[in-house]
Amino acid sequence: MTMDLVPDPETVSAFEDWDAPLAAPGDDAALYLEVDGWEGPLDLLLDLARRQKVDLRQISILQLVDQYIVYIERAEALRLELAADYLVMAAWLAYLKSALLLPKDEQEDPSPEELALRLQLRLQRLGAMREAAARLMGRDRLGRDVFTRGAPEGLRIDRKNAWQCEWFDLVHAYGQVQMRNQPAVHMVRERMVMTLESALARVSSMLGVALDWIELRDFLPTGREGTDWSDPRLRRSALASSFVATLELARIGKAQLAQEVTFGPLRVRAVKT
Amino acid sequence: MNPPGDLERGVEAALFAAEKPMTAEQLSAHLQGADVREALASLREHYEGRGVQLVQRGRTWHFETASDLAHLLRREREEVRRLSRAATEVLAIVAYHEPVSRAEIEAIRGVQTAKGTLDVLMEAGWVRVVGRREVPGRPVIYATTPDFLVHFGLASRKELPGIDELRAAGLLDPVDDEMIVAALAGDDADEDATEIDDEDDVGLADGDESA
Amino acid sequence: MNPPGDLERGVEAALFAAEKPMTAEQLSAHLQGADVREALASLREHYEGRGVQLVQRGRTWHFETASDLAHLLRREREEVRRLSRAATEVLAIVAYHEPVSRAEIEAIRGVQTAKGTLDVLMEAGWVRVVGRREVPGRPVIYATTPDFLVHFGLASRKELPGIDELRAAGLLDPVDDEMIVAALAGDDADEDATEIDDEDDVGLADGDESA
Repeated sequence: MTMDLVPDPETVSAFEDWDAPLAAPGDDAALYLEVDGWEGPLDLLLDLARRQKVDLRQISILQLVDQYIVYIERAEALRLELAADYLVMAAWLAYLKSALLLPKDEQEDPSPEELALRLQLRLQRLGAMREAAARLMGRDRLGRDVFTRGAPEGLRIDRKNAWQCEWFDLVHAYGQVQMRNQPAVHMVRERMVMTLESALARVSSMLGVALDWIELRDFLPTGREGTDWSDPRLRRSALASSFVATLELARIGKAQLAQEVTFGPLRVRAVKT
Repeated sequence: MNPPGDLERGVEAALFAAEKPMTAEQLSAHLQGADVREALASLREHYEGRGVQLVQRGRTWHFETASDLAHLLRREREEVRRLSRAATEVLAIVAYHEPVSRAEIEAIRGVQTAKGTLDVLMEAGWVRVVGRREVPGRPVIYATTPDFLVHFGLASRKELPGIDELRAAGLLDPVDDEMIVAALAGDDADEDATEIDDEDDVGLADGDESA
Repeated sequence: MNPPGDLERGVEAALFAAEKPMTAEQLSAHLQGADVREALASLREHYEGRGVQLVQRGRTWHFETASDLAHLLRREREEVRRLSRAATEVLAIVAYHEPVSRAEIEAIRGVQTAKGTLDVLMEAGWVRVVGRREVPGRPVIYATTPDFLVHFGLASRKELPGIDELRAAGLLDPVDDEMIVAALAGDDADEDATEIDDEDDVGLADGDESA
C-alpha cells in the first residue's frame, strides 16, 4: 500500500521519527532538554516507574512520588520553567503522599489507597498502550515489509444507466408543457356592490320624504326585485355606500348625521332649508 | 507439488511487487546476484494453466492475468435511474413535435434546455439526431427512435394521445385546480360564482330602479 | 498438482488484477454471482509457502508478498512514513479500545491530543469517525478502518498483539467519566475538564505550599 500523505505544516510533526527526541520549540529548549521530551507528567511518571524495574503492578507509589518530586525540585533549582501541569501533578502527588502517611481515622472518600491504586492503573494502562503501539509498529506492514501487486491491471466496472420513464409521466409532462403555454387569462371576480352613485340617489330621494331622524340602516333596499338584498355581502356594500353618500350629503349641507354612542346607530335627517 | 525454493519464492515475490516488468539481471540484483534463470523457468511452469501467468516479453518478465479471463476483469453495472422532469418534458416535446430543433424545444417549453438533457435522452436511446433544418444556422433536429416506441409500448407515434384526449383525461387542467376551488369555497362563493358576477350590474341597476 | 478449476482461476485473476482488497461478495459479483468461498480457501492453500500469499484481512482478501521475504523487497525509498510517538500511541489506543472519544484517549495518555494527530491517522486511512457517544456533549467517537487491518496484516482486531491479556488484566475496560476528569485534571478534581486549565495556577500555588 502506498501512502500518499501530503504533509500539512500542522500535522507534519506527527510524522517525525518517534524514536528521535521531540523537536524542542526554541524558547523552551532548556525545559525540553531537562524533561527529555516527556509528553506530560503521566509520561514522566511512567518513565520513573519503569526505572523501579519492577512490574508496574508492584511499583511503590510512595517511592514514585518521591522520585517525581525530587525531579521537579531539581528542575526548579535549575530555574527551568516547568509546564504548569507538571507542577499540578507534583502538588497532587505531595498531597497523596501525605494522605498515605496520615493516620487512617479521618480519611476522605476516595481513600488515598484508592487514589494510589487508580494512579497505578493509569500507569499500567498507558504502559500497556505504549507497548502495544510498539508491537503494532513492529508488525509486517504493508508497503514496508510486505507488498501488494506492483502493477495491478485493475478491475473495471463500467457503469451503465438504465433510464426509466413511464408512459403516464411522458404524457403528463406534455400536458404540463401545453398548460404552461396556454395564454394566461386573469379574471377579477366582480362583487355584488351598490355603487356610490346609486346610493347617493337613493339616500337623497329617501331623505326628501323623511321628516325626522331615520336610522341609516333603514335606507337600505330590502326588495327582492331582481336582486337578492339579503345577501350579506351586498348588504355590507349597500351600507358602506349609503354611509358615504350620507357623508357627502352632510358635506354639501343637505343632511345631518347623529350618533349617540360609539358604534351606535347612525341616524340621518334632512336639513330643512 | 514441490515446495518452491527460496530463490524461486524471492523471484516470485519480486516480480509480483514490481511496478514494471523486470529483466533477469534486475531480478538478480535484487537477490544477492543469484542466477535467476532456473527460478524463472520453474515459476513460469508453475503458473501455467493458472489464472495468472508469468510471461516474458523481450528481455523482461512480468505477471499478468490469463488472457482468457479478461472478460472477468470488466463488469458492467446497470443503474436504474428515473428520468428527470425536465428530461421527460423534452422527450414528450420531441415525441409530439418531431423533428424538432433545440431552439424549438425551448420555445415550446418556455425554458432553456440544458445540453445534458438531450444527451441523457440520446444515452437512453430514445432520441437521436435525424439531420439539420435547412434554415440559417442549420440547427440539428431531433426525433424519437424505434427504441422509444418499444419502451413506451407504442406501435407508432400516432398512438400518443392527442390534445383533446389529454384534456378529456384531465391532463390539461391547471395543476392547482383544486386549490382554486378551495379558495373559492373559503370565500363563501358557490360554484357558479362567475354566473352571478355577470349579473351584478344588472342586479344593481334593478335595485336602483326598485328604489 | 491438480489444475485449478475455472472459478478458482477466475478468483485468482480477479484478485491479482484488483487494485484494492476485495470482499467475497465483490469477487462474486465479478464472477457471475458464483460462491467463491471454496475457491478462496483452495487458493489460500495453494499459495501457502510460496513467495506470494493470499490473505484475509477483516472481510477482504488480497495477495501480498510473504513477510519472510521483506529483507529482499524492502524498498530503499521508505513508502511508509514513520508516525510520531503520539500518533502511534493514539492509534494503539483507538485500536485496542475502539470506539473511543478523544477525551478517553486523552484520559489514557494523560495529555491533550493535538487535533492534528487524529487527523494524520484519519488521513492515513487507519482511523475514522464512527459516530457520537450518547452522553452529554455527544462526543465524536473513533474506530479503526478495514485499511488498518490490511496495513498491519491483521485478520481481525482479535489478532491485535496481546489484546486478550490486556483485556483479562482489565486494562481495556471502558474509561469512565470520572477517570477522564481525573486524568485531565492531573488529580481528582471534580471540576469540569475545561475549567481545569484556568485553575492551573491556583493549583500550582497550593501545590507549592503543601509540598
